[in-house]
Amino acid sequence: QSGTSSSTAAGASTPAATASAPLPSPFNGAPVKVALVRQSGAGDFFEAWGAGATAQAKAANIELTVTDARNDNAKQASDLEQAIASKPAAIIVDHGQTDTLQPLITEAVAAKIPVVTYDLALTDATGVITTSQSDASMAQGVLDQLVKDVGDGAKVGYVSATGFAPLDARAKVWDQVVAAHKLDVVFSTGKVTESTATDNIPLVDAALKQNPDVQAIFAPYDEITKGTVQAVIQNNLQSKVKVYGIDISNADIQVITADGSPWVATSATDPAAVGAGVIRTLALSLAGQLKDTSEQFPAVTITQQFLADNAVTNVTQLRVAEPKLKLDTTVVADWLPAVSG
Amino acid sequence: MTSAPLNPNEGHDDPVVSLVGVSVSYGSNLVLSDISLEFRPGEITALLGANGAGKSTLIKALSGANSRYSGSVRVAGESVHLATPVQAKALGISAVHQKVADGIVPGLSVAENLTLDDLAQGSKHILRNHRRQLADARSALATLGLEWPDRVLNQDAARLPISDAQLLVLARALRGTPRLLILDEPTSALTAAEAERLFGVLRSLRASGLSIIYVSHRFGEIEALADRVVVLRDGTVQSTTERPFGWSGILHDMLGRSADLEHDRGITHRGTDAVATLSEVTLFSGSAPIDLEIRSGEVLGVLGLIGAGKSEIAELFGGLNSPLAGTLSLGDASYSPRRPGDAIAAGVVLVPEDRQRQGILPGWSVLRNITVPFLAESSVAGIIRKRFEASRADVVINTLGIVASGPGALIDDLSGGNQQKTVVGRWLSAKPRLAILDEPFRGVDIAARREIGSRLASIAAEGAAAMVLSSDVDEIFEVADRIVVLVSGSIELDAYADELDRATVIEAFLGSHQSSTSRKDPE
Amino acid sequence: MTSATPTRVRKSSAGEQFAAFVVKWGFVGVTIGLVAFFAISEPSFRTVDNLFGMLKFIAPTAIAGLGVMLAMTVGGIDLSVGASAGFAVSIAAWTMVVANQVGGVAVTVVLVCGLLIGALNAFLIVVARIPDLLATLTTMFVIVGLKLIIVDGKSISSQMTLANGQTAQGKFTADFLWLDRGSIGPVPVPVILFFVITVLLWFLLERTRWGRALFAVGTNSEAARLAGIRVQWYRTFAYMGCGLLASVAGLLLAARIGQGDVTAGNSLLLDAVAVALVGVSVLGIGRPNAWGTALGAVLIAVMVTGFTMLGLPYYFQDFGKGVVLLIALLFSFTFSRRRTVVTAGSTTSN
Amino acid sequence: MTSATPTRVRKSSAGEQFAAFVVKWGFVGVTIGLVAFFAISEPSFRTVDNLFGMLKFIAPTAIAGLGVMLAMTVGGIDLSVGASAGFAVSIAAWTMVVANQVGGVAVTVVLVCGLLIGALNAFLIVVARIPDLLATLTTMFVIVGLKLIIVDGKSISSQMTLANGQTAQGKFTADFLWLDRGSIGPVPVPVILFFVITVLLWFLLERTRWGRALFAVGTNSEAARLAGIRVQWYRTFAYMGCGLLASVAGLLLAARIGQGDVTAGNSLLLDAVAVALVGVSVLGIGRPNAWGTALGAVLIAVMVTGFTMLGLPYYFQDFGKGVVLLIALLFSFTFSRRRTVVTAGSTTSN
Ligand SMILES: Nc1ncnc2c1ncn2[C@@H]1O[C@H](COP(=O)(O)OP(=O)(O)OP(=O)(O)O)[C@@H](O)[C@H]1O
Ligand SMILES: Nc1ncnc2c1ncn2[C@@H]1O[C@H](COP(=O)(O)OP(=O)(O)OP(=O)(O)O)[C@@H](O)[C@H]1O
Ligand SMILES: [Mg+2]
Ligand SMILES: [Mg+2]
Repeated sequence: QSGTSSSTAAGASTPAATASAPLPSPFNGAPVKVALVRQSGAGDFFEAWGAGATAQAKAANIELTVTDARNDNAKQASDLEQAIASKPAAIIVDHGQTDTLQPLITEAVAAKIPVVTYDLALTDATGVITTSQSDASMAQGVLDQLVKDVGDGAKVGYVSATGFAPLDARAKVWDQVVAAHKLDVVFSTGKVTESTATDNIPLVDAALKQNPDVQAIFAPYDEITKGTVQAVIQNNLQSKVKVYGIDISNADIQVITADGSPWVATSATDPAAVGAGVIRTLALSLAGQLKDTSEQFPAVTITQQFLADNAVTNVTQLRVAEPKLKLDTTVVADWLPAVSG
Repeated sequence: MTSAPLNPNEGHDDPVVSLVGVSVSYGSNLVLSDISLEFRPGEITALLGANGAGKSTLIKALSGANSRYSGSVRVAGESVHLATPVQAKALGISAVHQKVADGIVPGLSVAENLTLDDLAQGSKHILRNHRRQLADARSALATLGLEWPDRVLNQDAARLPISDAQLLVLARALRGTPRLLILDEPTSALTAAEAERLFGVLRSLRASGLSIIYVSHRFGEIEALADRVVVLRDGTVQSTTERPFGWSGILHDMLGRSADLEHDRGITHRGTDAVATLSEVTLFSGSAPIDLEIRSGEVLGVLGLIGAGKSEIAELFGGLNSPLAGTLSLGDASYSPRRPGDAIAAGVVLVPEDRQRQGILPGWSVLRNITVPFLAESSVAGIIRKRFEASRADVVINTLGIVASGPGALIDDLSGGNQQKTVVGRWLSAKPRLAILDEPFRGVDIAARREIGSRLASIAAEGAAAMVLSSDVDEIFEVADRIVVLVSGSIELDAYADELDRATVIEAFLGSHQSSTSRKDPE
Repeated sequence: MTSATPTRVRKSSAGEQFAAFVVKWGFVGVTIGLVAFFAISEPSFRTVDNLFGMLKFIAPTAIAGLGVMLAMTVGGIDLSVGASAGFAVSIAAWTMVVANQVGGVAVTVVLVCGLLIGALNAFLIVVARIPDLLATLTTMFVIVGLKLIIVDGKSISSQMTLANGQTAQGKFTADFLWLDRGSIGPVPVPVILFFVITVLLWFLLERTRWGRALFAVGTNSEAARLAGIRVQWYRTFAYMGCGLLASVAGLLLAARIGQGDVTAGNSLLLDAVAVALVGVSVLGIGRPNAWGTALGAVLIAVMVTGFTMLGLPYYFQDFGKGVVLLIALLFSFTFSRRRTVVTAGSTTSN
Repeated sequence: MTSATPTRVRKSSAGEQFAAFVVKWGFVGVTIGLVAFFAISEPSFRTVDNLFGMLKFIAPTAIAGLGVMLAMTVGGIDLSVGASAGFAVSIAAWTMVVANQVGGVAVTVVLVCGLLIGALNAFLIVVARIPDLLATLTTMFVIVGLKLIIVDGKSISSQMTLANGQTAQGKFTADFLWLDRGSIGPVPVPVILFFVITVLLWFLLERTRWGRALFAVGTNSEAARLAGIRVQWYRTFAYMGCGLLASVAGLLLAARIGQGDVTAGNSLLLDAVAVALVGVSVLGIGRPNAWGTALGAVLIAVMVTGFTMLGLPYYFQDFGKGVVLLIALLFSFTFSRRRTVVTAGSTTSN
């Protein structure tokens, strides 16, 4: 099996959208070679993202060569370098560090290779099409929900790590919200490791033992959120502590919908839909049909209540219950409908 | 020397073990070919042969330690394939191998090492029982007439000196009353007194009907002990001789040429200038200070029991230790080496007593083992000159007759004696001012011993000094011009060999000790 | 005399006795000191809940560490424990969620897989004569890759959409989750497992002849072989035991996360090796041992919890781990006159 | 003297010669086979660009692996290479971005830090007599923690806000970035460094007396000491050399990443150890060696690139790494009659 078959998994149970027009140039000939340079493909979010991208690429007659740096930024730089050297029709860069990738992207642009970035902050985006799921808006959405639930001045905890671009972006919003609503941050811990979910349990466990009166915890990365939830359950505080996360996956839905789960809200895009959206952005641009040079995929705040009301147990059902996730009206064309939607 | 009749006096005894057409090869090396031998109850068979003749190899096959032999082995008339040591032991074949280190498990206590076989046995007690183990250990030692206190039995076996480790392994081999006991150079790490006691034990075991195979390079022991002698040469049985032994014939069979057993040293040299001196040196805290002069032009033999302080003297000169009190000097200058490198630079070389631990570099070729201390000499601007290295190694290999497939052969593949020759040869090739050899004859055959002896004589003749440390009176008499007896860190006797008789030396060597310690004599 | 008494034994001086005492109890002292410090400065640290919480959280690491310790008794090491634990997590999830089996079946399947991984290691080391470090490193890569291939790189959770488009019907059953959430009296199940396994291994190694034989194989396999100990069997046993323990650790992780987290187990290796190595050096024992390993694990748990309660960021834990390890090692090796005798891990084929 | 006749020598059989050949060249064969396979099936694989790209990508791993190899020559191992490389990345960034220094200064500071880390390891091992595995594991934790404490857990990038509220004025200077982006002729700088270091180490180890002495220390340190070799100096040299090489690897990573990424170096350790261990077993040499290590690194690069081009997900790389490692090891150990003699890493104090 390869990545291709897993793409079927992500998009499977929804009927494949059918194109109502033939593929335009350059997609009507031999497959178009595109390099997808990823910072990481491991973990549920990135896995689904990759699957969505692969499925959409197939529909658009794009041959994707995916490199996965497994969170090793040096390797991502090498991958991008090698991608440029292989002279593809276009390059997609998925996440990464600004200072690492900016010079290489500039090089690619200079070599006249179209570049699309996803969730990558650039200092010089000339000639680059940028897409993002907007970490800031995601964090804002779920934090609004938090403030609504527990009110100003509540005792809150924060579980995250520094040194990772999306987490740092979410941290900025957190700091603003804390200041604006005078939240009382009683603890702040967390780390990202090779086994993030497991490794955060003891940290949150210790923090909860010390601060059992905390009302809400913001854990802005679903792997961390999962660990946080386990720690809350372990301390029997699920009726007193609410957990707010970011991202969604089958595994996350299972945790949110479990009996008495403290995870009450998450803010998310459908990673598969976003992955597909990025490919569509690229395809439209290559076909000369893209108007903007930047594209934002909006996030949706999903509450536990919503999932319960709609009896949602997996991402496929969630797409049905919350059609906004499908992004099937964002960057589409008659020859290029959204595959996962 | 001619093949003896297969039916000696006690001819009605069927052989305990017999070998028919046994061959062993290591890779492309045919080490034993077509060996046929019989071993009878109540008989001690001495296995003789030059270094590398194949003695240890034969023993490994016979004790199940090397199952890759061809030919057949019969035990009590039944044809068996000896695949594992357990199997051999179950059939009553028990062996003490040449490498003592192969018999000791560091980290386990002395008592546990004495009862190591029990760990392997399926049926017996699963749970450890400390008291039972001590009792078993004591009774194992009792067969050798040894009584070690519990404190010793409980300590880590790694801390036993090599001679005690050898005794431990022997005691273990005698547990479970074997039918055939194989001893591969068991006395090479023992002192004369310990060896004597071992012989007593062996004689009484023989009387009880045990068959014993005894490997040694010490002809005195064989003369004293063996009922017959089997000589191996180049992997074949050269001859089998019954008592009385015709030594010159045996030596001829062994070496392939004539040699004398009694070695006439001719004149005893008198040294001239003091090359090195110890003044007022205390070897152990509390022992009396000693003065000793090591002179050029003579070979000095230092005789002492284990623990007498011989190795201490060697270590002082070798730069491994500094004296507790007193001073060393070399020539006219005072000498205080801080590390072995200083000693080597000053022309002092030390052949250490434990070649496995202190001498050889396992996995390295003979050539590189020989040249390792002389890397600076054999290199220009740090780059090693291979040809220079090779010629140095060739000289050593040829002068000492090291049996190996070539200078590139791995040292591990050499027989024990040849490994020892390699280490001795390495150090003597340094053209030293002072050569100190700590127990240099462990496991080397008579020809090599002579060779080492004459090398020592010749470096002495060239104006250097040589000191041999040993606990074997015969060895000392064979090589030394001057003899010093060391007892408990002090000098008991210091005289030229031709002015001494053996009795005086042995008296000085053992006498005071026997009176100071209450040792139980075996039998 | 000949050696009627082998070594001259000197009376040890007061200084040496003190040094020996420090070596034996120094590490325990450090642990107790840290516990006391945290207990005084952090009220929530000194609760029974927290005690069990800490032990529960470290249990998988400790059990995997005990596995490594077992491999170390035969002179080896096992770098595949983290991978094996992660494999166990995915396989347990797959069995329950995708194959829709109950927890008991999952446990059985996982334990069998653990034994098989151990057997693979043993095969590579004993039969194929590949040195332990290399063999288990290879197994690590193979197992991690295999796991991801089996699960298509995805975490397995109930209701997930399968490759065939259907929804996975199974879920983590209550009996399986009991492994993490259950308790007997006030004591959580993982803590009980941790304790029972420690005691069993201690008993095996120190009180039975098999334990001694394992050590004999580890310190001088040639002597052991010549004494008739079935060296290869003991090696195989040790690696299979290690595989089994790693998969037990994996079961606990799976029950804790409640889903087939693909990243689980990845961070286990270094900590497991660290506690096993610390185990060798603490208590002045100088060879792999169960209580020392357990103590090493407890110290890590104490540090992680205490530092978090003090509000220090996670990286102070690493630093603290390093410093405390260092102090422990100085006690055990630098101030000690005793020699430890175990060689763990070599690139020499046996 | 005795007859110096060598023992009778049988001609080695054709089978044995074949086995020896396979042992010597098996691993090279696997590498060439893979290269050929990828070159045929993927046109973009067989470009010069791709060749240099692969070598460039693997250069830091290879250089760190050569460091581990150096530690292995004296019978040790170094588990702190990944941490040292990561430390180098952060320190280089700190020097240029926060302290606003030029690249040359950063390089100097980093190399000195690398030597110091090596000296710390050497101190723990040589003076404090802590076994290498434990000592370097401890150093690893300490260095990782220290790095994160120094940078407050944050990746350092230009224009970042400092603790005092100001904006960092420095940046990665062009001369520093040249380490990654520069090339001499068509050959990228990292590839040149990789090659030069390999050749230097090969020369040191195989042609000079110092190399011979390093091996002697690793094989039997007591015998080496008695042969007049200053064992402790060589040990110190090896660990400091390893620290230096790890920090060179870190410099390359820093230049590639272009910022003080805190996660850099994390994934280096296992690969570096793996290539050093593979190095021991390939080419039938049976001891640590430079070319074998380099070849091991190249094989990893080939696999990672080739598998990616074939469109296989990342986890096939792990599996492939495992399988290829396994094949290489089978060639070297199982089908070989030669004994490899290096013990890397022990918990025995020296
Ligand atoms: N493992 C091995 N591989 C290859 N050759 C070996 C091996 N072991 C021994 N040999 C060779 O076999 C021959 C016989 O060795 P063996 O150890 O049996 O001699 P020995 O008669 O016991 O000599 P010594 O008196 O020196 O102990 C020697 O030439 C030796 O080099
Ligand atoms: N620091 C020490 N503590 C306890 N015992 C010691 C110490 N140093 C030496 N010994 C013991 O003192 C004795 C002296 O040993 P050494 O090997 O130096 O004597 P030797 O005369 O060279 O004997 P041989 O070389 O025949 O073994 C040994 O039994 C040794 O175990
Ligand atoms: Mg022999
Ligand atoms: Mg001595």
